[in-house]
Amino acid sequence: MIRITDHPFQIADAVAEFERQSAGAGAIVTFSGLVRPQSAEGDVQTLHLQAYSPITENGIQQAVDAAQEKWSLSAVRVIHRIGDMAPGDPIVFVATAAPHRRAAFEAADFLMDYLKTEAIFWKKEITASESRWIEPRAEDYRDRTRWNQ
Amino acid sequence: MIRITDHPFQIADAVAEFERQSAGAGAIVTFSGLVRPQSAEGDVQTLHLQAYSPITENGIQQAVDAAQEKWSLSAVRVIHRIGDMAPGDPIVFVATAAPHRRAAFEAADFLMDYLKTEAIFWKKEITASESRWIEPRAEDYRDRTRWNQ
Amino acid sequence: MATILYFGKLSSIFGELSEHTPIPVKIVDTKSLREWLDQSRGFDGALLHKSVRVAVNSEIVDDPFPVSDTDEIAFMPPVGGG
Amino acid sequence: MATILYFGKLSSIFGELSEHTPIPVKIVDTKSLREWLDQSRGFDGALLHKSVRVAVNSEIVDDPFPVSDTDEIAFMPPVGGG
Repeated sequence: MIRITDHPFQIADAVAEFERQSAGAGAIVTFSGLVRPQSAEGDVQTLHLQAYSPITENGIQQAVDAAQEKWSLSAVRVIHRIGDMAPGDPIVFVATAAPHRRAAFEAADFLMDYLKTEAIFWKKEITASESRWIEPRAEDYRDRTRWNQ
Repeated sequence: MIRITDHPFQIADAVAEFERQSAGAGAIVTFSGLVRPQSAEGDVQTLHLQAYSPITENGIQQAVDAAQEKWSLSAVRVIHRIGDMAPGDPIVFVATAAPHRRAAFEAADFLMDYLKTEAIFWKKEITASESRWIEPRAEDYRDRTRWNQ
Repeated sequence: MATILYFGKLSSIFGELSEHTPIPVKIVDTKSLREWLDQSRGFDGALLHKSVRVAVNSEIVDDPFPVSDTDEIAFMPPVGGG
Repeated sequence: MATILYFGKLSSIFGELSEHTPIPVKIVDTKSLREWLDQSRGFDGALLHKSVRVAVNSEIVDDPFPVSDTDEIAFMPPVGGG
């Protein structure tokens, strides 16, 4: 259900696999996050991610458990890259399947907020001029607090 | 950008095609709606959809235009089936690509609300015991009003 | 000859999605067309229901809207969610 | 020998993701370990920052937490969003 991998993956393959797992669902939502070609610092050459197993996986599993408690979901999938990535490469894939669309949308959105702010990943962005470790943006924290009520 | 078709389509193919169109985006959200095997009336054998071209396409295009005005989107795709479908068949596919994930999530959600309540489609559900034209649920109208502020 | 389209449950009642028919001279607008078709095609009031919208040549219009014998006229019951 | 892991910017400062090192006898908890590693590895205060969390054998703990020479100890700066 959760996979952290230093190998590239294809979004279409992940979708095809998830579709097979979620037979009978009325609604499937997928989110794919890709390495952006530009950052505030210029053209991105490489994005490097570190995770700490099994703490990273355990944290994501808790978020998946929370989502499954909050919404009626028939399947959930999280794939997250670590290691070196180039612009356009998928970093993260989240898929949710549910009988109805609202649950699928909200659960995918919730999981992405977790992955963007609390998940245990360290990110280094490498441009032509510098190499910089990224910290969460205020915007990401704000999105995350939406689920606290 | 908008396709209404009486031919079956594969979600994974639609995703792969959309990914190629949305090169450079940081976030891709897809929604897939599938024929549910059960309804309130029993096991679904066939779902039959009618559209009225070009009114159906024009209405969807207006919703896509509204989404592009409201959010910063780099690509949008809508595929909708008409004709006869079996349980598990994709009915609708909506994909949005954007620099940031909130825009991609909200625009996909908005378009699905339009497609579920206002889009010009007539749906007939055929079970072992009956054949019934479906009207929108109160829930769908409620979701739709979220965007009126 | 005008083309008349019946969608959704209207297509089930009529048994076809469309028909080509000459419009009688006395029928000059969508209101009188509805009444004539409802009676002559056995819709038994289904075509007169307020929720059934009408389009003339792919434009949704309000009753009464002028129609002529070369128009495409569509009768559209409420669209289906779910 | 203990295993020490340095994540994020700490791995850049140290130059490696990890090291295997005997822990001096006087180091009995995460607080004194931080101070000793910060000085001896040239972290120049980076390891002492409050935002750097510590994990012992894959469990996040609060300073001071007992450590021994067979533990895996990880130093984790704030995680990266975006």
